[in-house]
Amino acid sequence: MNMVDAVPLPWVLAVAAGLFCIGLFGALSRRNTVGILLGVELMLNAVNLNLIAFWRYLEPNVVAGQVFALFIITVAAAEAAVGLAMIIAIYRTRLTVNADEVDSLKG
Amino acid sequence: MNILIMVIFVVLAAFTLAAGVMVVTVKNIIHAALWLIASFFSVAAMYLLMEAEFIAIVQVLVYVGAISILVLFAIMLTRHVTGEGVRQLYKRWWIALIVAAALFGVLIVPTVFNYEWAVQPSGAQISIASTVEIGTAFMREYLLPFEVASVLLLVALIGAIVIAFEERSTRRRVLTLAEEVEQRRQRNESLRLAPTTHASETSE
Amino acid sequence: MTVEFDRGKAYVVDRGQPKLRAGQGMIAGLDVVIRHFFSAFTKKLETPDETSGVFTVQYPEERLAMPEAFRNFPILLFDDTTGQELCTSCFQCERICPPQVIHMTQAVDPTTGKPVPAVAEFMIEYDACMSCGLCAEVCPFDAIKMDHDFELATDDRAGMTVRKADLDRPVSYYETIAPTRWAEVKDGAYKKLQGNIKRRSGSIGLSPRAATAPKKAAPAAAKPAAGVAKPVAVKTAMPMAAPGKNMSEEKLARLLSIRAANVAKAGGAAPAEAEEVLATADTDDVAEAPAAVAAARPVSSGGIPFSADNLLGGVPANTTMAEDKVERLKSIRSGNLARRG
Amino acid sequence: MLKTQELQINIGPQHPSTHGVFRLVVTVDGETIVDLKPVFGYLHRNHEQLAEVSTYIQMMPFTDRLDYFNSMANNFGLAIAVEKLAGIEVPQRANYIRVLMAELTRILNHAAAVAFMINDMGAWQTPLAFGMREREKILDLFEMASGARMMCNYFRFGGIVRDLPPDFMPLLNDLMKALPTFFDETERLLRENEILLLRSEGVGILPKEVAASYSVTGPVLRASGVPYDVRKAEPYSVYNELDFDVPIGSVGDIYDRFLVRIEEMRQSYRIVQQVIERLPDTTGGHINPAMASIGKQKALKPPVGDVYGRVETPKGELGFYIVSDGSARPYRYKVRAPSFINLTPIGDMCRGHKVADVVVILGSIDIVLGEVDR
Amino acid sequence: MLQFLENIFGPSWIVSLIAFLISTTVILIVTPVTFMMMTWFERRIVARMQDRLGPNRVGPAGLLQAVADGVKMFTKENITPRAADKWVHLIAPLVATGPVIFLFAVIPWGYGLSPVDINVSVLFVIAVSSISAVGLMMGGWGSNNKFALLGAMRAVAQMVSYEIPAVIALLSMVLFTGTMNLNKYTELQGGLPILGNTLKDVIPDLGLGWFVFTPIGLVGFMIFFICILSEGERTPFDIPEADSEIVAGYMTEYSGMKFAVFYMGQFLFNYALSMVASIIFLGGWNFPGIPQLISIAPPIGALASAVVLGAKAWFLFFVMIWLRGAFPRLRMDQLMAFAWKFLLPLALINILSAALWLTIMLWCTGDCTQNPWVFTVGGINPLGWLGNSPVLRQLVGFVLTAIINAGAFFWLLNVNRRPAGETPADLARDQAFGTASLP
Repeated sequence: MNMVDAVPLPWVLAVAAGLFCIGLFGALSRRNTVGILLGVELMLNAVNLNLIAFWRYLEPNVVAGQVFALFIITVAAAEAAVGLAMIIAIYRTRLTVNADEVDSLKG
Repeated sequence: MNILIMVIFVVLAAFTLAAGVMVVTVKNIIHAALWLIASFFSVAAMYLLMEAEFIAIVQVLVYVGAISILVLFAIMLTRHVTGEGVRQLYKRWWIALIVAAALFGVLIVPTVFNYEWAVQPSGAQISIASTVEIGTAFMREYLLPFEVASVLLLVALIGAIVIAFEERSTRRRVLTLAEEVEQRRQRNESLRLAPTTHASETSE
Repeated sequence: MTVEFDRGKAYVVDRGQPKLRAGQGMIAGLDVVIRHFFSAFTKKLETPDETSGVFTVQYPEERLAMPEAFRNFPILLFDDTTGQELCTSCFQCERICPPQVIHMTQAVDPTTGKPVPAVAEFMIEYDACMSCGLCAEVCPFDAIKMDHDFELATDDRAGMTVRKADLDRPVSYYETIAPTRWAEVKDGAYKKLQGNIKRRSGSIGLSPRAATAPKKAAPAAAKPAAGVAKPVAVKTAMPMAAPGKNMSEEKLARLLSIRAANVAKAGGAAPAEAEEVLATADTDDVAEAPAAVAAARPVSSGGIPFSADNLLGGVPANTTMAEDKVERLKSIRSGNLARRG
Repeated sequence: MLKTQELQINIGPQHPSTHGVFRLVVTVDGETIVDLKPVFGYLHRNHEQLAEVSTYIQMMPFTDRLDYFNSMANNFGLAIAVEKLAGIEVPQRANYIRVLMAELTRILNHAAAVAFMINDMGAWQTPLAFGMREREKILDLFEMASGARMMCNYFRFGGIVRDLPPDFMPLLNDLMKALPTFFDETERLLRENEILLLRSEGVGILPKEVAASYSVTGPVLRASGVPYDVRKAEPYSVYNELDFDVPIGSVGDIYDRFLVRIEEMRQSYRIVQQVIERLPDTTGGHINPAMASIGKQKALKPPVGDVYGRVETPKGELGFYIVSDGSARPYRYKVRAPSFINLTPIGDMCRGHKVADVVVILGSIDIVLGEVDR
Repeated sequence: MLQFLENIFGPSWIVSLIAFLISTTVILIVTPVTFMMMTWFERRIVARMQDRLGPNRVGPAGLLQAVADGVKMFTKENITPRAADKWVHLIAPLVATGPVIFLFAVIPWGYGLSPVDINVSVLFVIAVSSISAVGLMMGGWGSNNKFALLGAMRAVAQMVSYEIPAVIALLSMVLFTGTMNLNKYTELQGGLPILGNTLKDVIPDLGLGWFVFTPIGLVGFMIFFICILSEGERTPFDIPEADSEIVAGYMTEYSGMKFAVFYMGQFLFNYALSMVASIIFLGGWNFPGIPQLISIAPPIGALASAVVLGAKAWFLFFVMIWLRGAFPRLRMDQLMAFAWKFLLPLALINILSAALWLTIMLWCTGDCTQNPWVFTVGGINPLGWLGNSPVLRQLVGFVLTAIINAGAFFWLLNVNRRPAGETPADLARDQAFGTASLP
């Protein structure tokens, strides 16, 4: 009646991998830094999906999988906060948000 | 009953991937953010399907509740520069596409499907770790990572504020009438007290 | 520092000493509101010395009594018994009216051509009148008084220019709404009326309202008729009642001409009915009616020194007034002007 | 936080909280106001030009429309000015009734002004409902005496139109019983309210010198600490026979104006009490016999010359400057409208505050557009 | 609700499907009716507070007023601003109102009448209630109107900054009771005001052991109620659609049914959160007669408990209307300063006192070798004198936490107070800089 015998594990992992690759493509191809951040968020989500799938299919009684997923969520939140703060700081000085226009290191 | 769960899983998976593709390809950055929220939702639904109740709700709380609003705020504050006209993708975006597709098709899918996972036997009634165990695990085995995570959050909090915040002094503050009158009175007083020295008129 | 005046001083308002405010002020405010809440269920506020209880007056069902001094729009009075109007068209109210909304013409004895102390055509633009009551004060013959009826809503702008036919009210009606005021001026008014009736010949001073409303009719009958008459659709029908048998020939002609003028005026507002009504009266009669009235205009004492241009120019070009009303207004004013010469 | 460029907002003529048709062009940097320019004139009815083509008595009903909240006070102003010009004596009883009506108007206006200001702060019409309830009672008294609730046209040169109707005094005595509870209730509801203190202390401060230099008058000036009241500075009518105090503020912010208005209501209540005591044994009729009939009023031809009669209306000092050339129509007729002059410092007062404060500051000055645009 | 359906029909998954369908339709019928009743109730009650009658023309005592409003909303034209982002404009009300209806899935209506019984329902309420902020943002941005965007930014900033004290207040109660399941809260709040069920055998269960009588519960309830006011945009905090400044906040460009959906979302959000508040703080469906009635005749008891819980929620809504009738509105910066400088510290201290209460309750006296809740200072057990009678511990806990909470409350008031003797210029600077967070 539960998920384990309804859907085989590789399917879930495939979906997570798909999501990961879409996120990767997003992160690599977007010019807008916020777009890149969105891509990174997708990748982190895909990783979380993997973790929960492994926890649910392989050892549901051990709680490590869920705890680790929680840590990833906190890190993702912290990373999003700092990333966006940086984007706003860059925008305030350079008046642009496109990654390729802010690649010069000089003042 | 299994077919029902399979159907639900396929629907959710399709929706998540579709939302993901939309996030990456849609022109308007605001729409991209909204599609991202949609994908967060469907991922949370998948967690529920896998009976990871606590994680699903935390995912909704953290991602949909907080991060998406953060992203929307950031887009609002920086929006008027990134007009629609600006090209959204790099000129050589297809290279990234090939890399991602290759990573997915060649590398991950074969390994995932060929490796037979030690899936626990079906029908075995194994107790699933519920919220209480997560709580106690945080306090026992994972106490150190828990503290490190909280320190990390604190640092991120302060860092974000320091980076994004502009000092109050540089912000040109408009004086209210009462303050102006007060300043004028003080200046007159100082002029009266020290008429001999040449009081340079501070530019108002 | 408080400045001393004679019989009083200037004191500084105390702003309350800075104390730890933990919401006491807000709770006191809540207490006031909750008291009103409970009293609103039990009490209804009648006399002015209460400060709580529901004070809503549900308008159509419950009505507040109008104090006697209440003034809304001016009305003309006519004596119940003789049907004679008190107004002698002395132009006093037209002169004093601040927004200049009263227009009248003096009646002329058709046989001798001399002016008669009665009013031929009386018109008040209700939409511009600001009900200040100066006309009622200044009228030497107590012919114009302020009415209490305020339910005058109408959807037709032309309807707001009220003619004598709708302005007339029997004296008994005014007596019901303002007994003490009428009692003060009653005998003076009647004495002057008797004097004027003697100098009026034939049916000059008769109020159109008196002709249609039966003598004995209680004022209430007249008032709703006036109320009912207000909406335009019915208005054109009201004077259309078949002319009474015992009316003199000449009076019938005058009545017809006034009705035709009304119809022509109302022509703009209700073309449909007007068509079939006009069919009965011959059209040329209508055309020359205003001219007849204008020609019949007598010369009377000087009015406000209108300069020709501000007067003629005074009529707003883009007015929505019905077409003939504009000419009528111009003719009356040019008539006044001519008189003043 | 961010470098924001200045934004221009129109708190436009049809904005829900401007008291009548009036526009504020506000330049805003983020949430703080950099500059503010009032734009008015939408309600101009050339009141002064109208006077030059009307006789003096015809002007009386038009003064009702100046500050349509207190028509009796406007009538009082014109009456005082013309009586000073023509040298008309006013009998004692007429003067006492005039003061009674003026002070009732002050209570009515301040009850509404305070209520509208709190309403602008966001209190959902509850203080307004209580204020309007008392206002209705006073308006019923006016209707009984003069014939109309708001457009009273009750004053004549040399007295008033008619004496008080017999059932006026009992109702007035009932009202005098209700007013103290209304004052206490408003004070308990609002005076110590923390949110009101937060929104009004230190907002829209008009220092004493600036108020005097803008020649602001009325509660706004007294709230800034200047003890100037026409009833005390140049006592007209019988104000020199009545004792009352003049409340003044210390800081000059919105909270002071609110308190000054509440105190002024209490002082007016005191005056009305004294008038009620002295009314029965006043001498003289309701109007100077020489000017008793409307005919004489109509034919009034004041001597050549000019006069400046001023009256303390609830909004401030209402002045009538009339130049007469001996004919029945004034040659020049100028109205010093207090709302118009109290409105001019709003640009300075709002600078540096938030957009939400502009509306409350406007409410605290208590203007009526009829008087501003004339 | 599901059990008795189970044994009537055949295979289990059809039954659960039908059961869930029934409970969702019940919710989807009850919530809009509650919304209509709320609008009518609010207008009548505020009218009575202002000495007037309120709507009494449409239907008996104005009851059909809400229906009339509904019909008006249906017939009003649904305009979409031309240059606006059509899709975002359309979806915004759904995203703002959907989660609110979602909330009702978890909130029990009475004894046994809980649509879904998951054991993390408090967390679920918090998570879902934070989604509607996204809807507001979409609404503001979608209508392409300068004022709407300003209003949306303000609304979201306000909701986010008031969500944190709300979450922490609820957290202190979760810590206090140990469970996150809304259905369990009522059993824990039976018995006597402070002592709860400890004297169950001596005094019959009076059903008055509400958490609001304990100092932690009182402070928690105050903070949570203030946060309900600001999340539901009720009076002291209804900045986003403050009519006096920006016309109608993020709802400016909405008309017809879209506006009605936003409006319903706001009202139901108030009702749902006041239901949660009455369950957690005001003792759910506990009332002197109810526990006995439930034990005797469960169906009647369930009905009575639904009535009692509804009465408490409506009383909280009455208090919201009462506040709306009496208070002016806070300014945006004062509102934020109040949340961050007063509510948040108070909530944190409240968690501290909740933890203290727990240590006192669970402190081990006598021989407690492996019990974690003990440490000995220099060989002696500092709280040894507590003995093991729960009543003494509860009283000691009550006194200690009361001192801490009261002290924190007044200390915070003092810290935020404006310094005395300020000159006009300082007063003006406080207002301009927004440092005056309390008078």
